[in-house]
Amino acid sequence: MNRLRAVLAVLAMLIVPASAAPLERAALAADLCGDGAAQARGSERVVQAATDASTDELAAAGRLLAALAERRLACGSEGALILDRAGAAEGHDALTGATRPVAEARAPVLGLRQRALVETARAAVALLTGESVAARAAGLATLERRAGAVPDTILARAQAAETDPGLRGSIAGAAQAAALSSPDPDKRRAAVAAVAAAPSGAALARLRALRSEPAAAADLAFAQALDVGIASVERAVRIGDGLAILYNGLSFASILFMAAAGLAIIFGLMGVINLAQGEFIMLGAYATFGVQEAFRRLAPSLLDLYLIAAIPVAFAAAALVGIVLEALVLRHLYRRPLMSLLATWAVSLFLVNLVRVAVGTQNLQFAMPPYVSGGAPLYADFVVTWNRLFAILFAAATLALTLLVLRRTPLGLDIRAVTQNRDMAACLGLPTRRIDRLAFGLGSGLAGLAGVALCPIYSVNPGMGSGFVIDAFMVVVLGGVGSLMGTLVAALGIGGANVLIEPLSGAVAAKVIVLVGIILFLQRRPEGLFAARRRR
Amino acid sequence: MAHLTRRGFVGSAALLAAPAIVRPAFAADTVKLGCLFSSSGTMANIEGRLNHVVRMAADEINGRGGVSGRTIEVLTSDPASDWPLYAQIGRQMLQQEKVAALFGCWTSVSRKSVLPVVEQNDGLLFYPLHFEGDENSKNVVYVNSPPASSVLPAVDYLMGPDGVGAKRFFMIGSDYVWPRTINKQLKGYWKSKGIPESAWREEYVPFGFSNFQTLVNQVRSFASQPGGQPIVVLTVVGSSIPDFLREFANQGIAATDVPILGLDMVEADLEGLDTAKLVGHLNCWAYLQAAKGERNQKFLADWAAYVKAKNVPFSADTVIDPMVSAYDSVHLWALAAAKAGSFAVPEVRKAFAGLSFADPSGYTLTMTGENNYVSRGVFIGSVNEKRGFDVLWQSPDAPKPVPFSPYG
Amino acid sequence: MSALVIDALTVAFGRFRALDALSLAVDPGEVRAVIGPNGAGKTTLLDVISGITKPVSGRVMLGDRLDLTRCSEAQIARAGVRRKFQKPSVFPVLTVRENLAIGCGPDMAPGAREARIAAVLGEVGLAVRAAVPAGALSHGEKQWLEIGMVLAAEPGLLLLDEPVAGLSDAETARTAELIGRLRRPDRAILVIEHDMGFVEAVADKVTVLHEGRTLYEGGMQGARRDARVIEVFLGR
Amino acid sequence: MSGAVHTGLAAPAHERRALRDPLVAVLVGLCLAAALGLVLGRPAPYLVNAVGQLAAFAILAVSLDLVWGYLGILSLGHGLFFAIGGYVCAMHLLAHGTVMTGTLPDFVQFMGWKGLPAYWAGLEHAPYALLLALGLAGLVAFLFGLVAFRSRVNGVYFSIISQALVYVAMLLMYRNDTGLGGNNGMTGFPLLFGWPMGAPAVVTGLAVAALLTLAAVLAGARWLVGSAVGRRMLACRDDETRLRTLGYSTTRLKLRVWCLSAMIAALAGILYVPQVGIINPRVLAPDLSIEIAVWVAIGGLGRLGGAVIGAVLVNALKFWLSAAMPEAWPFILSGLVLLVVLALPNGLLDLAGLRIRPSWASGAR
Repeated sequence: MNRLRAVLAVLAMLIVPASAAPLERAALAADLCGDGAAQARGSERVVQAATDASTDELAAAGRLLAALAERRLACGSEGALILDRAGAAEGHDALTGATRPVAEARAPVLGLRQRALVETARAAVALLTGESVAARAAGLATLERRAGAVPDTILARAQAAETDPGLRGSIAGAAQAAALSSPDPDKRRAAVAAVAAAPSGAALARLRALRSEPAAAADLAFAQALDVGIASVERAVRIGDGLAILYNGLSFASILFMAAAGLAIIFGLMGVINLAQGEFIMLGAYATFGVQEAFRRLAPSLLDLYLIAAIPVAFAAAALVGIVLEALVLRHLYRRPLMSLLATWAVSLFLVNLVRVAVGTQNLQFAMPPYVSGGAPLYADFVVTWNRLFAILFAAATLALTLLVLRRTPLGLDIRAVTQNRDMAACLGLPTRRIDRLAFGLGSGLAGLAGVALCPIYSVNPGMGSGFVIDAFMVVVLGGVGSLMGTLVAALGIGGANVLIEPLSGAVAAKVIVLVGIILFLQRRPEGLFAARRRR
Repeated sequence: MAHLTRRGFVGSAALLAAPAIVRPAFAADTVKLGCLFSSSGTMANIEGRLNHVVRMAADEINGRGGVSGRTIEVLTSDPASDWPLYAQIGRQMLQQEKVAALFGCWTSVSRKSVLPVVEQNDGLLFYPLHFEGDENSKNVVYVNSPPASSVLPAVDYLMGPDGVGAKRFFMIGSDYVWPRTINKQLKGYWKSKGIPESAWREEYVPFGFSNFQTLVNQVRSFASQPGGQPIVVLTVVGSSIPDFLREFANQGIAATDVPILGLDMVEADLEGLDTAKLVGHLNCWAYLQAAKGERNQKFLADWAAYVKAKNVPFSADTVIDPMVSAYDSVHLWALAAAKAGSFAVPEVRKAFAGLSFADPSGYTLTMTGENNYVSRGVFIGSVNEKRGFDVLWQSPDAPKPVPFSPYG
Repeated sequence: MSALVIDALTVAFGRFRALDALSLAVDPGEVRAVIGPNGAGKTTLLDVISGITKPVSGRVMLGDRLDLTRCSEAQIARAGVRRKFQKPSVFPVLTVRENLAIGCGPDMAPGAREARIAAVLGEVGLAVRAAVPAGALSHGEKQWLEIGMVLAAEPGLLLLDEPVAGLSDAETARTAELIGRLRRPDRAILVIEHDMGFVEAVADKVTVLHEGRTLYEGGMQGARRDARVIEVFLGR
Repeated sequence: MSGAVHTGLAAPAHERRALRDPLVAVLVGLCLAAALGLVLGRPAPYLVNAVGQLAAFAILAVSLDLVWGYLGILSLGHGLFFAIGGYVCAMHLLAHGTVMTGTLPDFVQFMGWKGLPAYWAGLEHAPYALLLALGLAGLVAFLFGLVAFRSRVNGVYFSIISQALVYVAMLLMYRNDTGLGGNNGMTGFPLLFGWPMGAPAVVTGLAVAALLTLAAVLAGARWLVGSAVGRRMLACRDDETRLRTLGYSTTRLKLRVWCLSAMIAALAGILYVPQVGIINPRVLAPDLSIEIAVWVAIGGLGRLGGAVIGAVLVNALKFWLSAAMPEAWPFILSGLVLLVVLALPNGLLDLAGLRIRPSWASGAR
């Protein structure tokens, strides 16, 4: 039954000459309010009409489509209503624009197939009527993904109307690429070059499919062009995949590094295994959430900046808790490292449950600013995701600042002196107890910073820290105690190894292989990569 | 040895002051129900809510005069996501507190842990989660659907012309029995439809896995290969769900390119996410918050009021399937006990045959005497901008449950 | 035949060379003192002989057959080498007697052991303290107990690392006398010490180490007159 | 020195130790009395089961105390050996059940296997299963210990690496393809020596077996630490280099005690699994292994009786409070740990005025 209806819809579209289809608003609204087939028919019709319809008509159709996609279209017996927001009590009539209340209306839910068609139609409308260059470019990007779904006359019209030279060039490229199956051999060859100029896995699949078609066999020059195009896209896709691996490794390594950096300082200085380090990360994330809420209340217009503003707050909050922990608990345990291990475990249990009781177990809701959400395709299939880039840059900045503190400030000098030889430093009159406390604060604060950087990447809940401790310790131990550079190298190594092994043998095996590798390495070289040998 | 938390929090001072008067009177006309849901550990966020739902349902029944003249008393506990502790506390509740029925467990492993306990003590466990099926204990009431009666209809829909005409499938699951069983049954199903093996891929990740970059890259390259519309069948659980969705959206893959069918995805998983880029992804349950009908409206209002009144530490405006299933469980038990006129497990079990309950989903739940499964409706939800799910499709009626799948 | 021959021994910690192609021979029955300023490599030398530190190159021959650089600490000890550490290293929770019993080594027959413990208790003058946990001893008592522990197995080569550090003059004199009594024709003794008077009292020959190399070897009198030695000890 | 000979001068030392540790004798007596009480008194099966589980945990704690308290090696991976015992025991129960009832375990059916895999052959015989469990635990401990002790990995490094080891094992066992039930592990044991699993006699029998084993392990461990080997263990704990330079191969000493400890932990796992009715990779979670150390520390490190008291106290509290005061339990546990670590360096035994070893004895740890 459904299939029959779909066939009929396609037939109807074939019968109605595309150029003659006026964008009848009432009919469109009725279609979009109809069943799945009608919705599909409606959005196809917008695409078909886009070549000739006036921009006003298109813009009106665009508003209807947007309302449908966002569930702001209320359908009732009196005709469709466009609401300002989903579930509003009143809206504007789709035909007259008059405001009237929503009565016994239903808001249709788009099926996935229909959603794709609506998206295409909206993209066509955006390309032709978009106010800003960005809106039009976004439309073009969507149309490029749906190669073959739009008549090339739309691209021709857009190219003619486009005022921005850059975008006009892109449109021309897209139009060229769309001509892959054109009967004109020159156009076809140009299309191959155009497709190859924007390499991706999808482009590769299209070219390969074309290569096995009879058209390619018949036209030798076209086949050659295809072979050249396929080769270049293949190379580009490989490079893109390589870049993606590099990027994934780097981003994982930066997370590992941030989780481990504070630990490296604490462990190197005091020999304390801080099992609560993961919870300091969690505290940093919760502090970030607090800053966000404060911004929401006090300065909603600056909300996007909360992540930046959270940096000092998260550092201070975690450092403060760390200093309190040091003063109340760890101070008494420096000669008993294994007991301090248990004590920090108890503290971690305490912190997790405190947050659980005080705030709840649910994931916190973050409003992600644009600079940490989404991503941009950089090359072939390699997409730079902003949240990971944020973490990488954040880790780099953390590394630079920590090195600066350790190498250039009196505190850093003291920390390094005590790390290398506690007794000697004490003899020289350094207040080792105070240095311990400040260093512990620094280490905890670094974990708090990691919490900020992780907010855009992971879900924030009371248990989020528990996953980091073992990985972080492996990084510290592998890198060599007390060596921040060692920690960095170990983080890069572990991150890279994980990402490289994962596609070959799966995520579990990758983790297992890397951990076993570390254990074996440490058996051979217990002092890690970068620690100087010490005498008994 | 054990004094479990009492419903309605009676101050211990009051208990101490007048134990002789309060307790016997209290005990004589009450019947105890036990909860095994973790409020700490890895399952706390989603499982913890169910304790409160059971209490709410019990309050509701008590408000109408209880069951056979007895007031329901709900005992809660915290097995702390520690599987042997579920068995331990379950044993304690059955043997020590003599509860009439247990309501509990989320993960398969916790159910498997309690299973021998209820079987040895001939207790009753109401299990509110959808699961891998292939199990039929007379001591467990499977309130939610086995895969053959929920997942297959949903996948069928996606493969059909009303869905996306899906031809190729990328299965990503957490590495344990539920995802693997689902995927095994799906593969059997596709084979029976003549779909070649090259049309699917299967990947498993450890629990709590969060670094999905590589896998999303793999999905992208899988999707760009020829052969028809790809979809992702997502059976990862817990914190892996939001982490996967986030990476998927950030890499710019839209539902209109590659839709995700998240089989364990609930509203709570969207809590921390920007769903504008996730609109259109799907899930599949026996209840969705957006279900139409007055019964659902009333349930949502009741829950919101309950959260407010009892200061429950969970969202007042999020209701997920297992909550409704837990609510249904209490009602099903109460109906059966009332019908049997007894709280003894064999009597209650006999009363299951022919039981029906009109639940918030809008469907009428029914049980037959054949097994302890419950007929439920099937909903397919579509992620919307407001961190919720719209009802995209729902089954015309509640299909008969199929405990043992014909496909592997 | 020498009791101990050290041949071109080099030990490095990172870029720092603690011992630099050091060679040294000790005869049986000889008491040899090794002196030198801090950081000269004295303790490192003992570490290598007792197997705690492995050299980069060179050999340490015990007798003429056994290269100690290829042995574990336990093997070295069983070959008859015993070392007294600079910081008195006794087992605090065990009694004096139990410490000595462990000092007898794993190979001694139980009957012989009891006799040996009794003998050593007398030798180091701790017989009345035999049942006291070692942790409760005074510093001097701990030093003697440790000497007793290393003596218990009747070692052929005895390594003493600053045996009188932190002791009173009277205790130092007693220790010197004790070492005098330890001297035997089949036993070589290597002493590291800062106390020149003590060294002069006990040693047959001294070796002066400086920056990992031998600066002087010979009698103590000669060392006192040697210009380089004077410069190293006094010149800074 | 051979441990059996305590003639002449060595005797007083031996006596002193025996007199100073009456706690172990008391606990052994309590175990025997409790076993008798369970048989004669017939308390509620739930209680019997709880006592049996506590005994298994106590055995586990003693095994850790042997290496941590007496050898100074804090293993954060003892859950691995416990799990080895537990898994082999579960395999035995399932194999036994398969032989007796003819139905395959559900995870085997799930994996699509036609029968039990070849390496399960013979596991239905209890003595072989026991040998396999102990042998496997010993072998794994031997291999890990060999590389770790030979390369002189000790102190916190050893702790971290052993934790990583148990973590790796957990990841592996969670994998479904590893073939031992994955996340769901193994459960649904039908029979024990042909008896139905839930029968009161079986429950009591298991609890009594656990109590008797605990008594035996305690007595054996007490004998060990009182012997010459025990003194070498203490010597090794306090100054390993010193002991080595006296001619003792500490690697061999540590390896022996380490393997023994692993086998005792496996024994605890063997006794634990039939009582709870499930084994899954959860017991390999690093948290559980830390908790074992917590029991020992709370009871009193380096005192066999302390380990038992700690394990029993913490787990009894956990059983009770996670049902009675679910919100408060984590706070109570963390508070207890901090109290012990800060104020009672020798654990709760300090409170009882039973502190034997002077405080400097524990100072190095």
